[in-house]
Amino acid sequence: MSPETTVGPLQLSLALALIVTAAATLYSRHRLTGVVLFLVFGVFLSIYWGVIGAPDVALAEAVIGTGVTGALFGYTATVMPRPAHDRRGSIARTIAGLAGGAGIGAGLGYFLTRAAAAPPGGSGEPVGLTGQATAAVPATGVEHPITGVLLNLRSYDTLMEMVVLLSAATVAVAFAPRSDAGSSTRGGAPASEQRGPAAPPIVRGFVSLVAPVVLLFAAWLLFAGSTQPGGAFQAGAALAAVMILVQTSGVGRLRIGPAMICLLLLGVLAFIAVGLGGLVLGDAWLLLRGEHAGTVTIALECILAVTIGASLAAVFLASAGRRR
Amino acid sequence: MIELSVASLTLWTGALLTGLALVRLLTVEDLIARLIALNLTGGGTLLILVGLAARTEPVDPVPQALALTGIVITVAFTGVGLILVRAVDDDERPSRSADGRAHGHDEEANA
Amino acid sequence: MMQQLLTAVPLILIALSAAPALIIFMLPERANRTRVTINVAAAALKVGLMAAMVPLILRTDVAPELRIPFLPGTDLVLRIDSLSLLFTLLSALLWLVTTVYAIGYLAGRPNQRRFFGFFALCVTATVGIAFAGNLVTFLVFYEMLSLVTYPLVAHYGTSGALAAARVYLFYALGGGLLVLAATAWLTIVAGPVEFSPGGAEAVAALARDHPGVAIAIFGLLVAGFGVKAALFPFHSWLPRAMVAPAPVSALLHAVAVVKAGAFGLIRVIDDLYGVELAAGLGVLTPLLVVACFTVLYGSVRALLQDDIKKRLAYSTVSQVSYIALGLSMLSVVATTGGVVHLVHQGLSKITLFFCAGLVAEVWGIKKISQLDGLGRRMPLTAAAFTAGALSMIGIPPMAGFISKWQLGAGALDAGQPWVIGVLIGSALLNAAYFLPVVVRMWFRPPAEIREGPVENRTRPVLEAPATLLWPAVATACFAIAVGLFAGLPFSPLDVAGHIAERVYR
Amino acid sequence: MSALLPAAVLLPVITALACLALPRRAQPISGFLGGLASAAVNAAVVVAVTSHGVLEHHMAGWAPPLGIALRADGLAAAFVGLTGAVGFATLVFAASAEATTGRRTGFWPLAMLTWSGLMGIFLAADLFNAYVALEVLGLSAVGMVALGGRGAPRAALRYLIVAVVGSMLLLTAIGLVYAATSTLDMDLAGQRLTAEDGWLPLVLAATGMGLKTALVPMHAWLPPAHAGSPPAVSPLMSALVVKGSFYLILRLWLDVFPRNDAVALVLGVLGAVAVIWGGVLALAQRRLKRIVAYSTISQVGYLFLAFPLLNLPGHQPAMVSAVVAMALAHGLAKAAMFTAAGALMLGTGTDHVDGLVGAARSEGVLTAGMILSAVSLIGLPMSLGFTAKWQYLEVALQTGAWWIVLVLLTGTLLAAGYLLRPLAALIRDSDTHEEVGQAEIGPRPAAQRWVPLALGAMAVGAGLFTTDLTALTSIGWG
Repeated sequence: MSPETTVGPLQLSLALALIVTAAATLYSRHRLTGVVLFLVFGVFLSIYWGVIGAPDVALAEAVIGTGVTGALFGYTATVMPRPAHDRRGSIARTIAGLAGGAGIGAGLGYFLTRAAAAPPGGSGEPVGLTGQATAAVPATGVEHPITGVLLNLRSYDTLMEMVVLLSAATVAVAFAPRSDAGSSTRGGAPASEQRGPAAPPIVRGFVSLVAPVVLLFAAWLLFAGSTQPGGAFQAGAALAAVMILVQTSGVGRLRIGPAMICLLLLGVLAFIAVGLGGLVLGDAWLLLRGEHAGTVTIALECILAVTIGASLAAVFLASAGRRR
Repeated sequence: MIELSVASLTLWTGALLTGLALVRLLTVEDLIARLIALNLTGGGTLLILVGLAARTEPVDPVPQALALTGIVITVAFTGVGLILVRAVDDDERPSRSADGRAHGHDEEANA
Repeated sequence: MMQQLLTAVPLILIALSAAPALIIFMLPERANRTRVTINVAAAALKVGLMAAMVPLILRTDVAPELRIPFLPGTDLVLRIDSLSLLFTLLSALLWLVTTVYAIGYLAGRPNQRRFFGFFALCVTATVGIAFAGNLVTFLVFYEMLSLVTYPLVAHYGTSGALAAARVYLFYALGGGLLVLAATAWLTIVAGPVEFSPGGAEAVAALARDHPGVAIAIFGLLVAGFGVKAALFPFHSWLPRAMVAPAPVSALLHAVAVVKAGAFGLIRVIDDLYGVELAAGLGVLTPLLVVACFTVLYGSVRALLQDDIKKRLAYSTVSQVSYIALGLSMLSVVATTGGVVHLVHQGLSKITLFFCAGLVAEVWGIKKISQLDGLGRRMPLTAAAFTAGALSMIGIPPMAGFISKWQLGAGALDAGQPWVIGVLIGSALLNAAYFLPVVVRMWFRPPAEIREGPVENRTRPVLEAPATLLWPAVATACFAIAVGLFAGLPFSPLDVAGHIAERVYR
Repeated sequence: MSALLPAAVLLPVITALACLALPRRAQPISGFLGGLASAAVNAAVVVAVTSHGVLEHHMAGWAPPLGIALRADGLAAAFVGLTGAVGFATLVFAASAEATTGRRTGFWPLAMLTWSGLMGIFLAADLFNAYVALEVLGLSAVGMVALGGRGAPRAALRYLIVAVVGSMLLLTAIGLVYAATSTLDMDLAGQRLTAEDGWLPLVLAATGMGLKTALVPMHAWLPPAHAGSPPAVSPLMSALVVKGSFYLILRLWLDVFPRNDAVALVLGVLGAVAVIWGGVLALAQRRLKRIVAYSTISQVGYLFLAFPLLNLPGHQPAMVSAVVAMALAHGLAKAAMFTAAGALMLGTGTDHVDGLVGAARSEGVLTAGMILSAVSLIGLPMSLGFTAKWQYLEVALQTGAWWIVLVLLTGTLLAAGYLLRPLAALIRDSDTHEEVGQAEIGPRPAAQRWVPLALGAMAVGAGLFTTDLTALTSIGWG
């Protein structure tokens, strides 16, 4: 995405497609059409990220932003098919909304481009920390700069991000369907009713075929992360995708029990342990240098992937699990 | 073709997206449509973030890491949002079917 | 060693009134006996300690002082000088007497724990006001007094009591805010200012550089303190607060709350600005006019009231303005009159409120018209009431006469003879609303009164329960004694004279 | 010594993990112990800052601008201390009865995560890290609010949307600052950011944080969220969570963004409107928890009222200590008031003001707690609220900002007005011919009576330590 590369026809058309699908999603009549258009928007956005030279973000957008979020929306929209009881949404309101949105967007865009245009301090030195970051990556035991930044240079950010996921998972545990709440002993819908009507055999067959493949893909994503785009988050999301497929198709039955809660805790606990280790061995929290840094990072990524998968699955169960 | 760098195209797309989604977010009633608009705003903001910050040839890894973190945080918030939508629906659904005093109930809910 | 002991004295005295409050709040409601002993013991101890201090302070002119860092730049200063000694002695003595009275008055009624707890806190605030060494400390205890007296005024908990208490609180908080704004402004333009006899130099310097600011600050301070001193525009809360129980009306509205306002005026005029400086700025004459108007207005409104406590309340409004009147005249004698009236009015007015409480409690009499022939039924109470009334009117040898005489002489000395006209006018008005009551009590046949809420009380051999009767008689005797022995050393007049001289050093 | 800082952030997370693993019955014990340990670490941080000055810890050994630093100066230490005190007191209150933590399990882990999010914000020296910590705070706060009664999930959802939009505005601002200064560290960004680059991110960040701190035009979401949440959650929300986003805009204002008079004035005016409008709305309320929630909106107005005065370089140190004193006073007093209101609500079953008539007779200690907290909220002397208002007055009078003086005084009267109604009800005796019956309160456990009193006493007693607080706040700069 260097300043010289001018915009080719591909980027321009993708940008236009993004704007159009976004408008369509926002002003759709029914929830289902809204969700489906949202999926289309996600696909376009992932391609756009890839085209402008941010493969990691593209992968993350595809797996997390579109995959898991799409599944959450899709399932919740089907479970609660109440149509968007918006006033039939006269055309005038939609036009006004679009015009207002475009106006604000244009204003924001104008000011932002004006601010971005002025090179900092006018000096020629490159913008941002690219130079310093790429120089420091070899010391992190990982080749791929993004993973180096995420799991070493700014590993504290990633730790706090895992705490955000933990928070979401805690809310999921609190709102888990009664019978599943592992820690609470109150009675609730009998376990069998949880399974729900079994999906048609075709789907069950497909899922039992695809699940191992996706698992393999998740593992590959994890290990590729140290040298090329990939990493714990994308792998975790793929893991969550497998869990959601298994749950919805009725092939297996997941519930937020003590086992899942244990998985939820593991990731953050491991990260803090590594942090403490860094303090004890080195002299700063999360210090990870030296020859075994790479292996520790990979091990940590595995645990993180499992926790991310479990957290997203827990959120799915709490929001999409059948209650009554 | 108009002389436009990729960075400013990303910036403009992000800005337009955020504008559209924010206006819709503030006007729509349906909770799921609101969460979708929230996600779009998130996507737009991340486009702005990367568009603003990454103007070197090998895209600057730091903003990419920030964008990645942003995506994960957005999914966390969307998940919690959907759990709450479900909880709101459970609060209001039984009373509607039970004795139809959903209307009275709605006032009390958001009093 | 002597020095440490001295600096600790202010703290000991404040602790002496705050400690009973905390203990009382801890005690359960029914622990009457222990509560009574704690109250009376603490009050008596305090009076003793203050009496011991009198010769020390007056003779050796040492002023024990305690500083606690509070705000960046200004500290909490507690200092005992002769003025604070006079005011604390008065409040300690009357606290003892009123505690005895309240114990009798509230016997068998609910919420006594809350009453006596806040009662002790109120006295703590009064002592704090007396010892305050600078405006910030004064403000701290001034606002504490407003807050702590709210539950006392609202003691009965009826909607009427709560409404009156709400009005009182907002007047008091409003006054407090005015003082807060003025203090902050003064601290900025003149730096942290402390009270010193004859006025602070920083304020004098301020008055020289920009008199406008000095006048504005003076106006705010006088308005702020005027609210509690019930000066004309801000007086309406006082009659409404009569809904409180008798001991509350007696102590608070005759001694603590109203006197806090008057004491504030004394501090501002004598110890912050200095009388000459204030006269120079020309701010004293408007205050004098307001004071005179309030004196007359209070007396006229008192004339129209049929309810005993309302009449006494309006009489307080007018009497407190005598103090303001005395302060705003440029003469030693006038200042002495103002300061000594603080004590004399306190003693006389508390006697009248005690009698009003007695009459209401024993015979259920609330209106003046029902007072016919009280002399025969309750001779001692009637005698005490008469003594208090005569002192209010200013008939020799009573205490009131002494202070009014000083004020008259001061008016001549300050070259404002018209003030004497106001004094005589108000004396006549006082006579107009007090003498008929006295006449009705002694020379009218006793009106038949349907047995009020009194029948459940066994007919006492005395005319009223001892704990109610003797405090009233005691304060009446104090009022007489203070008048008779005004010439003696260490009498209130002598102490007031001592204070006034140091203001005009 | 600086290793204390990450510990202050991560210890609550470890406690949250422990609570999540245990069944609901055992959570109060582990939560209480974890809270005690976290409060001890907070105290250690405050002591360390007072004795050693500014502490800085480079995470993972990378120095800024590449790595993330955690920094604790005087300003941060004051808020860390507040979180320790109020957080621990509220956990003691929550441990007293299960009813205080809402009908669902989940209060304890979410409360500890909120604590961790707050620590993350107060100790952050990196812009994006502050954003992530703000998200931790936002999400766990939303979770806690949702644990409440019937209307709570809807209020929590509304709060979630507000929180996310606010954070996205902040994220855009961070992107702009990174574009202009190619660093995410606050101090470095502050040195490099020029005026013409700085105004847009400042506007965006101020709007975002104003939204999350419920500054007046954007305050509608707060009352349902704070009043609707369980009795143990409301104090955390009003006393601490609201302070997190305010602290962030204050930190950005002081360290990162160059002076900007227009934005300062706008924030000041909005603050003034908030003080008045919040007070008026609180006057109209009949439910105790709603009165206290609207009082938060009014008191937050005081915090933003300080910006025009913060903008003047000469008065910045004095004004910062004033703002910190006001924030701490409000934190302590509001936590006392909400815990007392929660205890009364659990006792009488209703939080309508008429339902509390005559409660003072049986619940003397609780009433004393409410009176002390009202003293500090109104700003009556001796309390920290008073000394804070005094410092505001001094700077306002020095700079001739008369409208601020007026707002401060009217605000005091308004606060007295809306706090008098519940207090009067408590004192009122209904055995007279009033129509409202006497409130019979179920026996309250000891913690529910003594925690409000302790917090109220701290709010009033802290007034005596104003000079020490000023000394603490000025460590590291000013």
